[in-house]
Amino acid sequence: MYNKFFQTTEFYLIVIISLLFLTIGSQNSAFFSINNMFDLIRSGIVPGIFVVCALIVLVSGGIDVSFPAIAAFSMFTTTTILSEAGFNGPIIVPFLIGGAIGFILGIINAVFIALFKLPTLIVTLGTSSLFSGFLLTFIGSSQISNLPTSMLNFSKMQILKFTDETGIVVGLPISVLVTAGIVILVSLLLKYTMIGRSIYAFGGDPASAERVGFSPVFIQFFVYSFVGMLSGIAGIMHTSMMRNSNPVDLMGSELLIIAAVVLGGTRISGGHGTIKGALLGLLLVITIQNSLILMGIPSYWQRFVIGALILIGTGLTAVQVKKTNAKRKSILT
Amino acid sequence: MLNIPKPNPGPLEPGQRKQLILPILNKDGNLTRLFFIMMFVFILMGSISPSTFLSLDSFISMAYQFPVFGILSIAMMITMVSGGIDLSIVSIANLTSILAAGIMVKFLPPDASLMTSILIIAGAVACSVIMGLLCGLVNGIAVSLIGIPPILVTLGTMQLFMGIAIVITKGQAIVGLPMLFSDIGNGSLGIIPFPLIMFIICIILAYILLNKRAFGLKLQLVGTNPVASKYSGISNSVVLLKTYAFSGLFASIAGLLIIASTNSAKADFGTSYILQTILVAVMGGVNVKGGFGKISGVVMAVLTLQFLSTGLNALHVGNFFKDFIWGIALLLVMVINEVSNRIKEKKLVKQN
Amino acid sequence: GNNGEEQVTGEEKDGDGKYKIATVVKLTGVAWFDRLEEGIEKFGEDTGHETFMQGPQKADAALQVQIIEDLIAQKVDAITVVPFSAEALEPVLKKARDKGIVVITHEADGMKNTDFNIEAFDNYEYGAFLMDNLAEAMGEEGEYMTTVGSLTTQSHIQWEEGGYKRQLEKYPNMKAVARKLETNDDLKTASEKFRETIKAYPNLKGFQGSSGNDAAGAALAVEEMGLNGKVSVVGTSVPSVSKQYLESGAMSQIGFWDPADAGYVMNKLAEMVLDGKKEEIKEGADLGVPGYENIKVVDGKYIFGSAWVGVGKENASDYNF
Amino acid sequence: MESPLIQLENITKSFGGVKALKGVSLTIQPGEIHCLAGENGCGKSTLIKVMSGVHTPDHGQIFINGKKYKHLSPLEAIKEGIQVIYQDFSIFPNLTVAENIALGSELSAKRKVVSWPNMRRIAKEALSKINVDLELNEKVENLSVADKQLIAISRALMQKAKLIVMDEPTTALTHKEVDALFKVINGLKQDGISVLFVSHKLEEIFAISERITILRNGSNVISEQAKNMDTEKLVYHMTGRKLQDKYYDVDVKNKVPILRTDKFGLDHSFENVSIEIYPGEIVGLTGLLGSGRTELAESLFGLLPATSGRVFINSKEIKIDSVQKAVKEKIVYVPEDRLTEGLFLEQSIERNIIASTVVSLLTKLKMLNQDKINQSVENWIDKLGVVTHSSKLPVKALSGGNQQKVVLAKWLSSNPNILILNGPTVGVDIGAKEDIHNIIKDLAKDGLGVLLISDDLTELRQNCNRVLVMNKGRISGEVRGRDFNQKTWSELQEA
Ligand SMILES: Nc1ncnc2c1ncn2[C@@H]1O[C@H](COP(=O)(O)OP(=O)(O)OP(=O)(O)O)[C@@H](O)[C@H]1O
Ligand SMILES: Nc1ncnc2c1ncn2[C@@H]1O[C@H](COP(=O)(O)OP(=O)(O)OP(=O)(O)O)[C@@H](O)[C@H]1O
Ligand SMILES: [Mg+2]
Ligand SMILES: [Mg+2]
Repeated sequence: MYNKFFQTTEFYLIVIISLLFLTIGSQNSAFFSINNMFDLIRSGIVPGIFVVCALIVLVSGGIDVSFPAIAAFSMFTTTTILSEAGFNGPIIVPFLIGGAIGFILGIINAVFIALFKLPTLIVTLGTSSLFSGFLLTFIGSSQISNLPTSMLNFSKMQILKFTDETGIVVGLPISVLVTAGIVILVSLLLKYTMIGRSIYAFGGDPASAERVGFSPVFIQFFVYSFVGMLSGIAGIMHTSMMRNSNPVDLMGSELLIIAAVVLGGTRISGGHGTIKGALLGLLLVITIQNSLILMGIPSYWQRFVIGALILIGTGLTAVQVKKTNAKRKSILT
Repeated sequence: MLNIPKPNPGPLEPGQRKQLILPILNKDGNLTRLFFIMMFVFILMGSISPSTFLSLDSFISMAYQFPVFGILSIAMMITMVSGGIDLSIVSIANLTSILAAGIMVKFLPPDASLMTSILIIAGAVACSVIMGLLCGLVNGIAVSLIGIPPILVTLGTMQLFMGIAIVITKGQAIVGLPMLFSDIGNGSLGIIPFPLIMFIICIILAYILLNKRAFGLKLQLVGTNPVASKYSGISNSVVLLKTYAFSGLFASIAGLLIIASTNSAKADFGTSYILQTILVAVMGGVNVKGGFGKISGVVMAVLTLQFLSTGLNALHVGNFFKDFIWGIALLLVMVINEVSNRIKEKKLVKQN
Repeated sequence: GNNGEEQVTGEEKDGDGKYKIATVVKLTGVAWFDRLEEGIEKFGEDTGHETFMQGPQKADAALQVQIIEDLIAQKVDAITVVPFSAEALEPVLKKARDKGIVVITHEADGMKNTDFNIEAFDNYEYGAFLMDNLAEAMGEEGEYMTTVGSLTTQSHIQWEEGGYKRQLEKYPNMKAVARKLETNDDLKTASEKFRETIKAYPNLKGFQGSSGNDAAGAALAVEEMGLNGKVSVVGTSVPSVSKQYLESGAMSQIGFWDPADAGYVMNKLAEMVLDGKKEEIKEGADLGVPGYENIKVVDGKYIFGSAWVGVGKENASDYNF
Repeated sequence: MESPLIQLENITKSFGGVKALKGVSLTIQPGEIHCLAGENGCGKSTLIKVMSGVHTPDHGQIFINGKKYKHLSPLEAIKEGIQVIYQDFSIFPNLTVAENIALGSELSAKRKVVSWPNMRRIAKEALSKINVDLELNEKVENLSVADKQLIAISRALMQKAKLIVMDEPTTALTHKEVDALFKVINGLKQDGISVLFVSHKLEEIFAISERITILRNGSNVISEQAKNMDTEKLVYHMTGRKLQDKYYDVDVKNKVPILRTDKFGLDHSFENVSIEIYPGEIVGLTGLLGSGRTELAESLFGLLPATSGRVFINSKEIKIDSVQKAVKEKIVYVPEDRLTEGLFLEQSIERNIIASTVVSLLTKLKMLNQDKINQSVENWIDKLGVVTHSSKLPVKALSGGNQQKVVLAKWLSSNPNILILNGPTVGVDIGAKEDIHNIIKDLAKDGLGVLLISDDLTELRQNCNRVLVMNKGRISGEVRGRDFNQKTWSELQEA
């Protein structure tokens, strides 16, 4: 058990991340300030949920690029409805509506994937184009800034709040608890429930899963609707954190999120992947993105550096995975 | 060397005969369907706004539009046939176009004679094409030798190449290219615009590459079943290296068209093409799992999207509506193919 | 080429003397250009011409080229454009003018293939104007940062450089610690860039943003970090987005020009050219729209208004967009 | 007598062009140990997959406990108490041993949450039934083939079943393990549970079964009480021929070995393998699943470059570090798993045949030379007697035997010197099997060296002049082909 850990992708990621932390920290001590750590977490709140979504789908043997579209659709539609209705009820309502919308859009994905047995990548490519097209054509295209008060208050609530020596108020937005909740919930779901295990089984070997008595259709419907719901919730959190609902937000973040998850040791072939790893992968990506100024990298070079670091990160893990796959218990005795 | 008594095939029942030919029918069936969809879109758009859509001008205008993403789609297609994907094509196109434009602007004196300018332009073109190959090789190495999933590799290089382009240009466009070059780019043979000619050339190239060369065969075999290809003595890594190199090459050709048509080169031109090309390839019947893809299908898909886009522009509908329609079109094509194949197989079992 | 207008002048494409004027913008679905569309529609109503707006769903020059190609094919009488990347449009606009279509551009100073380019103002001067506001808010001293939507957006770069130049000339006690950070016109990114910069430079006192979401993003961070009054934020934005921050004091000034007016003026110019009133467009002319009553004309075709608006706490609620 | 537990009535099932079942019927009584026998590829596994709901038959009827099923689903089959140990194990490589064993029963127990301690308990109990002991938290992908098979067995035994189907459950097991399994089976009988047992090993069949049903070529041949059967009858019904032994002998005196290995080894897989193959020889190689035969073959073919020892080809030392190198030395390999390793199923017969020789079929302009291609393809389709209408058809439309001939054609067209065949006649009908054996012999007569890996006793005895037995990665014995039989095999195995 103990020495096994040293062969996991998680371990290699932790090594890579610590190295990165040390390099940045040595460049700029501010990096290790609580303030900065909190900011890293803050930037991870919404992506954190997306990472969970991408992980679930990848483990089930699929690949989903539609979650940002679903999130944008849910958040903007919800805020439109609510501001039309002059809503000023409790925060739970937008979350429920957003989640519900996401759930329905997820079902649409599931229909094409589970019933028509179409390749997941194509389906989600199609639906994300469809969803965002519909959103911006028929629902609305200009930002909404006068959010319901409950959402504004939600965005203003902070935990672990304190003022540091430079007079900056440091704190974590309350929404971090939602993400944390979802992460814990999904971890438990994946490890301790039958549906969770069946997702792994199905991802590992769909044919065998069916032979053992799992229902592929049910599993896929669950996966895509559940992921849709999570995306919807993520969308609502994004809007309220930004105090403004912009229908073109979030789009285009899908590939980087998937990259982060795969970085975290999740195999595109399905069946393998842990939340722990996925979050580490995300941490790596976010750290890279949010430390370029601290490292004093001029703005013109930043995109280049991001690209290079992604390649290095994925390269290192790929090589490591190759190694572990190569080693196998000996036939010789 | 062998002389074995050849067992006689024995009579086959008609049912079985059909069954044996079925797969072919299917493949073509999908293409035929795509053809009808293309025609449908064309006629639909034509009948909605005949005056604007069905005019020579609008055809010429289309002929200036689709070559660039058409060529990029070919680049995307061949990587998908190999079972991978290339998200970096647009970045490559821009990086190479910046290189070419840079060379022309730097080394071409305004008062240069026709001869010298042609030479320098040729040189610039050569450089950018070589650059395209190199960028592709970078992808190929990362995919085949290091073993990083293509989607991650090309996601990284997409950033990397664009990053380089930004560093070189400080983000600004390179302008002031020799008139000669953009004249070619916007010129036409008779009424056939130059970009369209380039597109046709690329189609022919790609067709030869895919269907007439040993490489093309190997590429499709590797895409179909990399294990079997390994057991057949095909060197998968060499094939993949070439595949991504060619993808880079086509991307750089698209890059040159971009310079010609915009008379400038910029780090972020055409970023919206990436998803479009995947859409085109998939719609054109390229198998995402790899192994299969017909140039004719891709061409039809390119035209279909162009008809849609131009037709919808003529209606002054918002561009978001296009995304919406494209999404629907894509899913529709897939569902129709799937369903009709299922029906065929059902029929078959009954016949037995 | 001038051969263009000769044919066009006075020519009426459709019998009733009404023109078909298309306006192409950088991007649809953002508050800014939605507002611009209002101006275009108003012009349509005032004059009865067929005016409409088109624009890509993603900020990408390639898509703009395609749209204009199609407009040429549709034989519109005039195209007014807000280019995403001016250079990229030169050839296609040349083609339009060769076909006798009138071309008016906006935010494309120095554009070659255009009948007139109209700027609400000189980009460098506008950047300087923002800097003056920032300096005032900062008490003319301290460290500040600047952002641009994307390093490839020329006008943002010009605003930033105009502001930077003004600071060097007039405000020696101010210092730019981080310049031209890319925000991709994204609120979250803008706010994260600000948070990171203030960690790298703890005595940061000012922020000058370019794209519509930069200032709002910074202000959001300022408010969350309880830095109201300690850090001053200025930038281009629309009141509807920035109101809450101007009122809370997280943002001290936003500058902008009313895109509706710009849209109206573009179409107006197109109409004048089509009516053959080209020569009336000269230094000091009045285009009958606030901010453009007394235009400056350079080299005969580059028009500048003085149409920027500064909005602060007090007058934030005067605007409904 | 009491009503049958399960009843299949003239089931037909075809895959593409392969008619796997042509109207097969099978009846199993409660508490009976029923044995299903037949040559490779006669349709046993397919029949099993039909009764477990994996395949829907094209025609025919399924009755379970008197209930008629039109579209039997795996879930329904399980609910009806049918448990299957699939030939391919059908286990989850990405899950732990405990989960693989317990998940199924937890599922049918309608558990919503899974308790890991509970699963480990179940798994431990299941494994102890066949007294084996495995690390329960190990991921199955890291286990040996034998262990994988044991897991598949204990998983099935875990469930409350009325019928347990065992599709070749002993291919990777040692005698000890097999005996343990038989004890369990007899125990099941006592509890009135039926067992359908599939095996190629005749003595196993006679040791355990009460009733024997024999398939040949996808059709019933006979269903008979075991006591009225003997080896001769059995073999006759399976093959359709009297067991008249014809052998293959060659004289290798004063010849140089065409291939010789010296202390050949590959980490974790095999070691110290020193063999030689003379021109004209057909050397058999057998052993349990997971004994390292395939690794040895794949090392000789450059797929898994050896980590120790040396290889001589015509007494010249060669370093085989890549497939390309092996092909250059005219060593070719027909892999074990036709469907995944041998063929490009969706691609045309033509493309499959020219896959490895395409470079020799080009025009001066380096374009594909369609004439040459057609010529070569037709030539080989002819020589090997591939039954097809057109070489443009996807190879998946062919029958198993013809598919195998295509794989052979792919390599023979590169006219090799050393031919390594891994289970060349698995899933091949008798006619085709005969053809393939003849082809191999003719090749050998032309001076090729052949290494023939197989589980098929008769195949080895009748076509090899020598047979090597491999065990746990070492050559554990050698015997003349004509002397190779069940007895010598197990002796050499344990040796
Ligand atoms: N999924 C499939 N696709 C195509 N052909 C198949 C498939 N499954 C089985 N076949 C073919 O059907 C025939 C019967 O196969 P099956 O596995 O039932 O034989 P078997 O009796 O189990 O052989 P063995 O003793 O080797 O297990 C073979 O020719 C095989 O190639
Ligand atoms: N110790 C092991 N751990 C994991 N996988 C193994 C192990 N041994 C064998 N395998 C896998 O199972 C397959 C069968 O094993 P191997 O090839 O050694 O058996 P074999 O002796 O060739 O018998 P057969 O040819 O019937 O499979 C191998 O191809 C290998 O992939
Ligand atoms: Mg079988
Ligand atoms: Mg094997």
